[in-house]
Order: sequence, then structure tokens, then C-alpha cells
Amino acid sequence: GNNEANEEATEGTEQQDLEEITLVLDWTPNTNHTGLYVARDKGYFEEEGLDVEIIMPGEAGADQLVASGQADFGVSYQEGITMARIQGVPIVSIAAVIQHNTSAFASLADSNITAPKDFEGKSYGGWGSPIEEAVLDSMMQQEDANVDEVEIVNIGDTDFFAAMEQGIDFAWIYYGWTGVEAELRNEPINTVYLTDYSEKLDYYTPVLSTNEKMIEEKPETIKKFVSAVSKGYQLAIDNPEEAADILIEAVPDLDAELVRASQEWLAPKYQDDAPRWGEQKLEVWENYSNWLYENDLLEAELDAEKAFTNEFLPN
Amino acid sequence: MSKLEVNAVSKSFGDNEVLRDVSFSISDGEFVSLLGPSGSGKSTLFRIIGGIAQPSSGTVKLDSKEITGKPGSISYTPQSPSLMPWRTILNNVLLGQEITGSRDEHKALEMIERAGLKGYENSYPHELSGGMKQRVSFIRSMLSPQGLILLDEPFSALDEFTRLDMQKWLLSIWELYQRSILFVTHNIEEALFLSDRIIILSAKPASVKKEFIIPFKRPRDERILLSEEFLQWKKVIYEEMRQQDVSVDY
Amino acid sequence: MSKLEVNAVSKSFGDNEVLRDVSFSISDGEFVSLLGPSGSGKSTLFRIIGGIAQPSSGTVKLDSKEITGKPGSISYTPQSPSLMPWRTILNNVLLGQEITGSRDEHKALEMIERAGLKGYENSYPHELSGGMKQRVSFIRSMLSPQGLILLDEPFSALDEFTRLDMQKWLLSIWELYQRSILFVTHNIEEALFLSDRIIILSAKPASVKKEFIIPFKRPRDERILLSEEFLQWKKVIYEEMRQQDVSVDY
Amino acid sequence: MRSFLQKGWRPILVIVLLLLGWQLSTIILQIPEWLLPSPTQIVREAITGWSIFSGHITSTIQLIFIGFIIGSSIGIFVAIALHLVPILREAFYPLIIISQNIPTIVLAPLLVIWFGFGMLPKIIVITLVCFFPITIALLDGFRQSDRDLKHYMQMAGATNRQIFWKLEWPHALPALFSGLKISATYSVLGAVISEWLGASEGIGVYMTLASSSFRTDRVFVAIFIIVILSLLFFGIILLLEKGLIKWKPKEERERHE
Amino acid sequence: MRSFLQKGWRPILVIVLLLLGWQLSTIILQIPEWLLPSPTQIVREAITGWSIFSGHITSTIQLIFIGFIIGSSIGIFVAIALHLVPILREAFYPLIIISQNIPTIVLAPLLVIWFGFGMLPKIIVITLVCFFPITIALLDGFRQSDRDLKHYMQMAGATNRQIFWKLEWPHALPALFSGLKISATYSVLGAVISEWLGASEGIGVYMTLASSSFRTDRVFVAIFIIVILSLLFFGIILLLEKGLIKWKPKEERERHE
Ligand SMILES: Nc1ncnc2c1ncn2[C@@H]1O[C@H](COP(=O)(O)OP(=O)(O)OP(=O)(O)O)[C@@H](O)[C@H]1O
Ligand SMILES: Nc1ncnc2c1ncn2[C@@H]1O[C@H](COP(=O)(O)OP(=O)(O)OP(=O)(O)O)[C@@H](O)[C@H]1O
Ligand SMILES: [Mg+2]
Ligand SMILES: [Mg+2]
Repeated sequence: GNNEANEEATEGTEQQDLEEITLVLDWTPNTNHTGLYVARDKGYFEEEGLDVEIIMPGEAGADQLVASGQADFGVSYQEGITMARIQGVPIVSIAAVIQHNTSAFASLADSNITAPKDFEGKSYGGWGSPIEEAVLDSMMQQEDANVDEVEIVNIGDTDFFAAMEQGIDFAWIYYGWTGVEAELRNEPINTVYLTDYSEKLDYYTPVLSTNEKMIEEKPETIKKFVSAVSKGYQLAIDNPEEAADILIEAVPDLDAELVRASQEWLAPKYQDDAPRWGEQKLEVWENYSNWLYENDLLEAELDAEKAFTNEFLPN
Repeated sequence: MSKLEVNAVSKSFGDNEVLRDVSFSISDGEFVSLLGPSGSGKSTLFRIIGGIAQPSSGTVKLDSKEITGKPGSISYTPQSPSLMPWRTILNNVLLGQEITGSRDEHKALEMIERAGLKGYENSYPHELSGGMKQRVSFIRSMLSPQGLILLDEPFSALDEFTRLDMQKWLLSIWELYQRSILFVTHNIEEALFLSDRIIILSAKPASVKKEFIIPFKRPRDERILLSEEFLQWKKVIYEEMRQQDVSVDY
Repeated sequence: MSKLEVNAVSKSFGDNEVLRDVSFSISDGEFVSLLGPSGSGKSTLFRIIGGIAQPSSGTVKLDSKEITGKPGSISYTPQSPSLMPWRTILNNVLLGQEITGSRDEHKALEMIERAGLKGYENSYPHELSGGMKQRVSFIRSMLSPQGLILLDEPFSALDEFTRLDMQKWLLSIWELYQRSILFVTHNIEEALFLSDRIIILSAKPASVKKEFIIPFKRPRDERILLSEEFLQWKKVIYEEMRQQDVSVDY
Repeated sequence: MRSFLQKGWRPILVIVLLLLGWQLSTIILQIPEWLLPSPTQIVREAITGWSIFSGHITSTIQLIFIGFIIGSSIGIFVAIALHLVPILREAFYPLIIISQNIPTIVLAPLLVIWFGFGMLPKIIVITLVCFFPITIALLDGFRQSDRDLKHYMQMAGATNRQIFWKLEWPHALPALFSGLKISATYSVLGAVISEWLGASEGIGVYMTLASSSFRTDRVFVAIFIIVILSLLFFGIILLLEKGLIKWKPKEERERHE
Repeated sequence: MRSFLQKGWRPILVIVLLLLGWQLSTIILQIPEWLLPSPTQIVREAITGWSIFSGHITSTIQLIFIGFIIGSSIGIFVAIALHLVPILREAFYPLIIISQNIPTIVLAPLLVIWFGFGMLPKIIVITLVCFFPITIALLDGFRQSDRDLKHYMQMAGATNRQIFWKLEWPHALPALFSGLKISATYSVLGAVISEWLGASEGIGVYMTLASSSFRTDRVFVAIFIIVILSLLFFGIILLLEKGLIKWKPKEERERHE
């Protein structure tokens, strides 16, 4: 009811003045995006004079759309922005949605994989990127295990649960979504978090992005946008149930139960140990890009300072 | 003994009554011609005897077995040549044999030559003239082994000399193998020269108007064409057909 | 004045020499028949005059303008009826008019009735007998407005009465509109009854063997068919054709 | 309609048997719902979720129709152009094949970058899917028209245009319908795929959302709808074919699908 | 060969002009490489990266061949079965349409669960893509065979089998090739898509990796290869058609593609 009132109020008066903004998600809406939907449906964007349309990119891929200016803002990953910038794609991270990497290697509980050394002799289902092997390698090295002992199978788009049915022992998931789904299904899983084994792998995922032209030409717009989004995530942090309901109402096709549970799990992770929501640290960017470079996964060294900025975050 | 018996066959296409109560029979080894105005139902009757069309009523018997609506026992020259465009002349001619038994290429080549088509064995139908295609279609049915042959105006596109030659050839084959032949033609002389018996169909709806038994001795010679008796017969049949020709009023 | 001039036309298909040095002409309003053995090249000659086949050498002139290889100036009844299976009889008949000008449905219906096809205006070709299709194809070319009409065995599938009727009708139309007609037939009587002049082609390779000017007075009546002079003419032409018939040796 | 009832029972029986087998095997083999829901579960979800769902359907149907109509018009137009102008045919035939081999994964970002998120890029995708079978089938159909009839028309002075409209076009109609049937079938899936280019509504959107929130039952509801739409669409083309091609001899007509 | 050289220049000219236009517009409009690389950049990458690339190509070509051969065999077989057994046709026709409407997004997990990550599920995907145009085109081709010839054969005592092999099959050959052309074109893309089901090698794998690391030039190298493969494949089908269908009148032959 709250946001309805807001909409009615704006329709008559301010509408002409609203600046139209497009935001592309990375894929389908999920709890990573809650703050964005809250900011839209609670009227935070309108308060800043913005009219934001949220779009699912499908196969189009958000980064190119943001870089080309078809969309003003997007949801991206540190990994993607790093790769993109090396190829000259002018895209910049403007806020970290979640402070720490919540991705993990997950397996069904009965296969007893609790640490990287247990990966040996097991089969890993991935999507064929060389990064995966490098990540496995650097984690397994901590425990003197050998990545060559892992059978790496390309499972394409197959989802985690289906892959587990088909003889795959572990796969790379986001706990906040797939892990929570496993909880809801009463399917006990073991997780091995990347962050537990390597500082360098604690990169930001996801982040909000924009292109360099926006930064140059419309810094004010970015500031307004980030401040509204920040309020949105703040609400998600303080009041996960309400935030979850907003997301469910905005995207009714999502599974409500999963959204609520995921929101509950994710709420403390948004800001975590950072001084404010969205804060990014140079060392995180440098660590990760150096790690990629050292592993021959990057053709050149990243100029990390240009890849992100904290300047638009509200104080 | 009757080879073929057509019993009270009627056929209508919707409101269009084409055949009414047509009955006749053909003996073993007999040569019978069917005369009747254009559009009277001769080809339709052939299709019924051949079993690919169902009569509205009546039955067809071959060798005393009922074959109404059952195709497969007859050798047939359709009114339009109906050759397979993707087969050479030789292979077209052999089609009938392929269907019922073994290919006798030697005999086929012999017949092709006899029909004046030597050199065209490996041509495709679209390279032949109208009359040549008709001869190919004729050879095809002569090569088929069935005991009853239906010929639907097989020589209509031939010049008089080729036609006479084909007629004589047909007679010689027929005399040799003693197959029964039912022959449709619009040419009275042709019917007289070839047949043991001529059946005249009336105009729409067609029924058997009259039957003539032709008494010329066998083997026949083209000289009978000029005999007085022949001309006499021709006049009789001509008059018979003229009387009942009511479909075209002029 | 010459309507059509065929000058030294030759045609070979690969090694197969079909026409050799064929020359003749047709005057305005003249009715000329072409006689020749089956496969001699009559239809090929028609295709060359019609401009859809290119002669190996020689030229064709219509109204003194060269039209060799240029189609589009001729009304034509092909040897096989070639009707459009998706058009009704009426619409098939009107095709020639549609191509060159406006549809005259009234006249078309009149002609369909005259040809004994009343009631079939809205039938499709596959519902017609062979002879009926041939009549449709004939009407189609008679309805076309061109000054030269080529008729390739237009009456071969008709019984003698329908045929005579169509011949008389053709003569009446021709006398009324004075169009030039080139007519192919295998029937000598038909050629004699209809033509001002008969051209006889030799067998392969075809060339003009002989021309006869037929002196019967116009308008002609079917009674001349029984006259002594007619029989005499028939014999002359028959003999002429027999002599040169070397393609089929028997 | 009567003939539909007479013949329709057979495919329906097969489909019912299939659903039955599916239902039984999910029960007997105890296949978990998230892997392969049973037909009853799917139908239940379709009924309860109908209110959410109906909006998506209308949006997709709209896309299908616009896309199919534009796609088949272009297909027909291209076929005619290539047929009538031999130089065009020789020059552009390969490009038509190329057009079928640019994967959506590549096309998608380019289309969105050039044309934004509106209808246009989606319609381009459906069009690309639809036009090809029609063009190929029609071109082959035009080529195979009756030679004698063509000669007759040329002699009578028919222009190329007349030969085309009075002979080649009617002759190629059965081939056209062959192509239209293939295209109609593809257009539905084409529309769903085009929605992955970034849409806010539609069966494609619903399906990806369902898939990413592990609601396999909803994914199958979407498939059911897609399948039903395709069959409907195919049926419409068949009816059109029967209505337009009237001249076939009876015996053959009766064997029509 | 000679006729290829005579006619081949036209499409090649068009393609060269197209590439030239593309090259110029990337230069003039200053389109950044990550968005749309110029043809020269693509060719450069194709040459330098050839060693990485060739392995992927062989793997994909293998998939295409196996998939296309199985797919078209099944397509032909299904068409024959449905044509010869009317009950089958009535019962299964709708299922064939349904088979074209199950999006890979749904099929993929099921296929993987049933058949693992090997060749089998990929070949199933290509087969599904290939068989449909062939089946539809062939069925229509069978149905349109000459009625008079059929009657002649029936009267002469031909069995249904003889009628099929001696009449309907040769008559439907042009339609079959129409369908094969469509299928050959689709099989290449089908193979690439099937690799998204999880493969360790192949153009599809190469392309997704290139796309996720923003190597647009490599994505386009992959497309170039896909396009060239498709054209080659289509050309092979055309040559086969010319070789097999010899009886066409000359005039028409000359207008063949
Ligand atoms: N399939 C059909 N549908 C409707 N009517 C038909 C069909 N086949 C034939 N007819 C009609 O049946 C009648 C007889 O046709 P049929 O072909 O048997 O004549 P015919 O005696 O062989 O004539 P012709 O000597 O001209 O060949 C004609 O009036 C024709 O219109
Ligand atoms: N397209 C072609 N290719 C090769 N040879 C051909 C072609 N068309 C006709 N011929 C040959 O030309 C010759 C004459 O054929 P045409 O059709 O002109 O004969 P016709 O005089 O009309 O015979 P008919 O009286 O039997 O109709 C034949 O030997 C035929 O084989
Ligand atoms: Mg008949
Ligand atoms: Mg001829």
C-alpha cells in the first residue's frame, strides 16, 4: 500500500521532471537485486528524481549493454569488469552489492567433501572456463593436494541438483540462492568457501556498474542513483522480511519461499564488515587481478584504480 | 469361358450419372472394342474394371472371381501416356514387368525397336513427341504379363501409317499369346479391323446400346480395309452411332 | 500478304537432327494443315514458330517482322491439353484472354456450351474426360485474340461425330474472323475438309516434301466428305505420304 | 469439424497415453518433483498460477503473431524477388543461408545495442527464424512448375509477371504451405527465445524465472502452453491450406492431414 | 566447376562488398573492437589463434556430421512410416510438432540426467533440429505424386510398397532435397547449441568462453567458421541434388542454384 500512495502522488505532479534511467540485471531477478527493487517500489528513486526501468538482459549480457550506453547502470561481477576492462570495454564498478564472496564449492553431504583436499579423485562440474581450474588449484595447493587429480567435467547450463544426479560430485554455487534452495529441500550439502582458503579470491560479486561516459557527463545522476539504491539495500539489511515481500510482489513468478529464506540469509552479508554499504577496497581489486595475471588468465595487468570508484557512495 | 464379366455397373459422380446398368462380358482370348461419344464414360468404365474406382452399383468379375474395387489384375494403357519423368524409356517400359515379376530387358529392347523408337531407349519422356510417348505407354502394357489388357485410345496420336503398323503388330502379339483385350477407340475402322466384337455405348448416361460381332476371318490383313464388306460394316456402325448421339446437339 | 514466313528453319537436339531447312509461308486468313509422321518434328516446329524454342538456323517472320525466338504473338493449342489443375474450366478457358486483354465471360460461356461442355463450367480439369479436356484447350486458344492460331492435333481424342461438329464450328469461326490457322493432324480427311493448303513433311529429318492446294469451295459442307473428288484427293495424299514414309520400316 | 472429431481421437489418445505413462513413471520411479514433475502437478500449478500466467501468454501470442506475419511476408517476398530476378538469386542465396547461422548469443547483444529493448529486436529474431523455411520451400516450388503450361503462356504472350502470378505462384502454393507449417512451428519457440533478449513479460520470461528459482513445475507449465500454442498455430495453417487449395482430387484430399 | 566459376563471382562479390562496408563503418563510426570488431581484426585473430581453434573445429564437424546423418535418416524414416501407415500419421503427427517446441533450456537438464554428458544428448539435440524440416517436406512430397501414375500402378497390381518405391519416393526427391537444404543449414547451429549442454571442446565451447572473457573478435571468428561450414554443407547438398536428379529438362536445369 505504501508504494502505491507514492506512485499516485508522483503521477500528477513531478512526472515530467523525472530522469529516465535504465538498469540491466545480470540474469533473472534474485535476492542480490532486492535493494534495487526496494528503491524502485518504495519510491526512493523518485525522491531522487529518477524513473528507473529494470530490465533482464537475457542472452544479451549486461556488461556490453552498459558499456555501449544502451543501459545506464548494470549488475556485474568483479571478474567480468576485470576481463572487460582488459579488452578495453569502458565499464566501471560503482558499488559492491555484497562485501564478501559468498560463492562456494558445494557437494551433497554424503560425498564427504569438506575441504579442498577432498576434491582429489572427485569430479567437478563446471562451465569450461580456465579460471575454474586455477581457483581449484590455488585452493588445493593450500592443503598440498593436486588439481590434476580432479576430473573436470563441462556441464554447460545444467543446474546444480541435476548435475549431482548425474555423477558430478561438486560444483560452484552461490550459497545465497542455490545453497538456500538446498536447505529448503532438506538436502544437506557441504560447502567449501573460496574466501576460507585464499584472500585473493575474496572478490566482489555482484557489483553495480556504469560506463565511463556516464561518470564523465552525468556524475550527479550516478550519485542520486547510488544513494537511492543504498537506501534500498539498507532496508533489506534492516528489514529482510519486508524487502523480500517487495521483491516477491515485484516479480511474482519467483518462488516466494526461496526468496524469503534467501533474503534472511543474505541480509547480514550485504554490508558485513564494511563501514558502509557498497564500499570497495583497492586491495581487493588488485589482489584478484594480480592473481588472474599470475595464473595467465589475464593478458595484461589491470589498472585497478580505474576499475572501480567509491566516489558516488553516500556519506 | 468368360474372362471378364461386367454386371449391371452404374456410376455417378455426385449428380452426374455417367454409367447406367452397363453389362457385357469378354471371352478368353477375345478382342472387344468399345465405341462411344467423348465423355460417355469409357475411361471411367476402365477404371472400374481396373478396380481403382468403385461403381455405384454392379459387379466386375475376372475369371469368375469378383474383383469389384480390387485393383491389380489388369494390364492397362491409360488415355494419357503417364510415363515417369525420371525414368528412361527403357525403364518406363519395364515398369509393368517390375511390378509383377522379372525384368526382360531383351524383349523390351526388341519391342522398342519394333515400335520405331530405336535410339530412344535412354532418352527421358520429355524428349519424346506425343505419338512416341503413346507408343511407349503401349509397349509398357504389352510387356505386362496379365491375361486381360485394357487399351484406352492407344493410337490416337499416331499418323495413319504408324497407326496401321501398330495395329498389325498388336494383332500379331495378340494372336501369339491369346490374351483378352478390351480396346477403346474413336476410330471405327480401327475397331473393325481389330475386333471380334464391337460394343457401342450410348451417350450420357452410358449403357450398352448395341453389340456387333465382326465376322472377318483371322489372321486379318490390311487388304480387308478396302473390301466392300468392310465399308458396309463401317456404314452400319456409323449409322448406329449417329442415331444415338444425343449429347452433342447440332 | 504473308502472315507467317518460315525460312530455312533447321533444328537439332544434340545429334538428333529433327528439322532440315523447312520453309513455307501462310497468307493472311489462310488455313494450312501440316501432315507428317509421328515424331517428325511438327510440334517442334510449332514451338519454334511460337518462339519458345530456338531454331539451330533459319528465321521466322510474322507480319514481316522477325520473331525468331521471341514468344508472345501466337494463339496455341498444345498437343496435350495443359490445363491448370487449380482453375475451373471457365477460368482455364479465359486464360488466353487474361494474358492479352480483358475477360469476356459471356463469350466464353457461349463457347463452352457450343463445345458440349455445358454444366462443366465450374468443374476442375481432373473431373473431365480426355476428349473434354482437349475441347477446353481448343476453346482456350479460340478465345485468344491473336491473328495466327497454331492447333496441334486438337481433335485427336474425339469421337467422329463430336470431331466433325468441332471441325464445322472451327470453320465457321475462322470464316467469321479471318484469322490464319496452322493445323497439325494425322487425319487426312480432316486436313482435306478444313484446309486451303496441305503441307506434307518428310520423316526424320523433316523437310517440306510437298504442298497441295485444296480447291474445294468455301463455305464447305460435310457433304463434300462423300464426294468422288474428295476420295480422289485422299488417295493422292495417302500415296504421297506412304512413299516418303521411311522412318517406320515394315 | 465432423472429420476432426472422427480423426482427432487418435492423436488425442496417443497424447493421453503418453501423459498417463509419464504420470505412472513419476510415481513408480519416484522421480522428485524438481526433476520431472508429474502431469497432475503441472496442471495443478497451471490452474493455481493462472492469474499470474495469463498476462505472459497474451504478450507472447502478440509477439508470435506479429513475428510470424512479418517473417512469412518477408520469406514470401524474398522468395519472389530471388525467383524473378536471377541475378539477385545468384548473389544473395548464400547470404540467406548465412542469416540462419548467426547464433542468438551473438546476435542478441548486437540487436539490443542497435535497437534497444523494444519490440523490434524480438521481431527481428522471430523473423529470422520464420522466413528461411518459407523462402527455401517457395523457391523450390516456383522452380518445379509445369513446363508445358509455361510454354503455353509464353507463346500466348504472357509477361513474366503474368507467368508468375497465374502459373508459378498457384503452383507453388502447396510448397508454400509446407514452408508455412515448418515456420509456424518454429515461430512459437522463436518468440520464447526472443524474449530472452530482455523482456519484462512473456512465456520466455516466466520460464527463465521459474527455471532460476528451481520451480520445475512452472517450467513445464510454460512448455505445455508453448506446445498447445504451436499445435493451434499449426492447425490454423492446415485449415487455411484446406480452404485455399480446393482443386485437389477427392481421393487425395481425404488423405490430407 | 566451370559453371561455379561463372556464377560464383556474384555472391562472392556481394559478400566482399558487405565485408568492405563493415570494415569501413567500423573505421568511420569508430566502433570499438569489443562491440563489433572489423573483418581484418577477425581474420587476424583467426590466423594467430588457429592452433587453439583447429581442435574445436574438428570436434564440432564430427558432431555436425553424425547429428545430421542420424537426424536426416530419422527424418526420412519417420516420413516414410507416417506416410505408409495412415494410422501412425494421424496419431503421431501432433507429437512431431510438439517435439519442435521443447526449448533446449528444459530439454538440457533432462537429457543430461538421462544420458549424461557424452555425445548422446548432443546428438539428440541436433537430431531434433534436423529431422523436422525433412519429415514435413517429404510427407508433402509423397502426397503430391501423380495420380494417373498411381492409378496405372495400382491397376497393374503394384503393392503399396512398389507404389512407394517406384513412384512416391522418386517423385518426392525434390521435396526431400528442399528439406535437406533447410536441415543442413540448421544442423551447424544445432551442433553449436548442443555443445552448451556441456562439452569440453567445440566451437560452441570456444564461443561461450570468448564471450565471457569479452573477446568479441574470437566470438566472430567462431561465427565465421560456423557460416563457412554451413555454406560448405549446403553446397554439398546442392551437388548431391544435381547429381541425383538428372532427368529435369535442360531449360530448368540451367536455372538451378
Ligand atoms: N473424378 C471425376 N469427378 C467427377 N466427374 C468425373 C470424374 N471423372 C470423370 N468424370 C465424368 O465422367 C464422365 C465420363 O468421363 P470419362 O473419362 O469416362 O469419359 P470417356 O468416355 O473416357 O471420354 P473420352 O472419349 O473423351 O476420353 C464425364 O462426364 C466426366 O466429366
Ligand atoms: N526437348 C527435346 N529434347 C530432345 N529431343 C527432342 C525434344 N523435343 C523433341 N525432341 C525430338 O524431336 C523429334 C520431333 O518431336 P516432335 O514432338 O516435334 O514430333 P511431332 O512431329 O510433333 O510428333 P507427334 O506427331 O508424335 O506429336 C522427336 O524425335 C523427339 O524425340
Ligand atoms: Mg477417356
Ligand atoms: Mg507432336
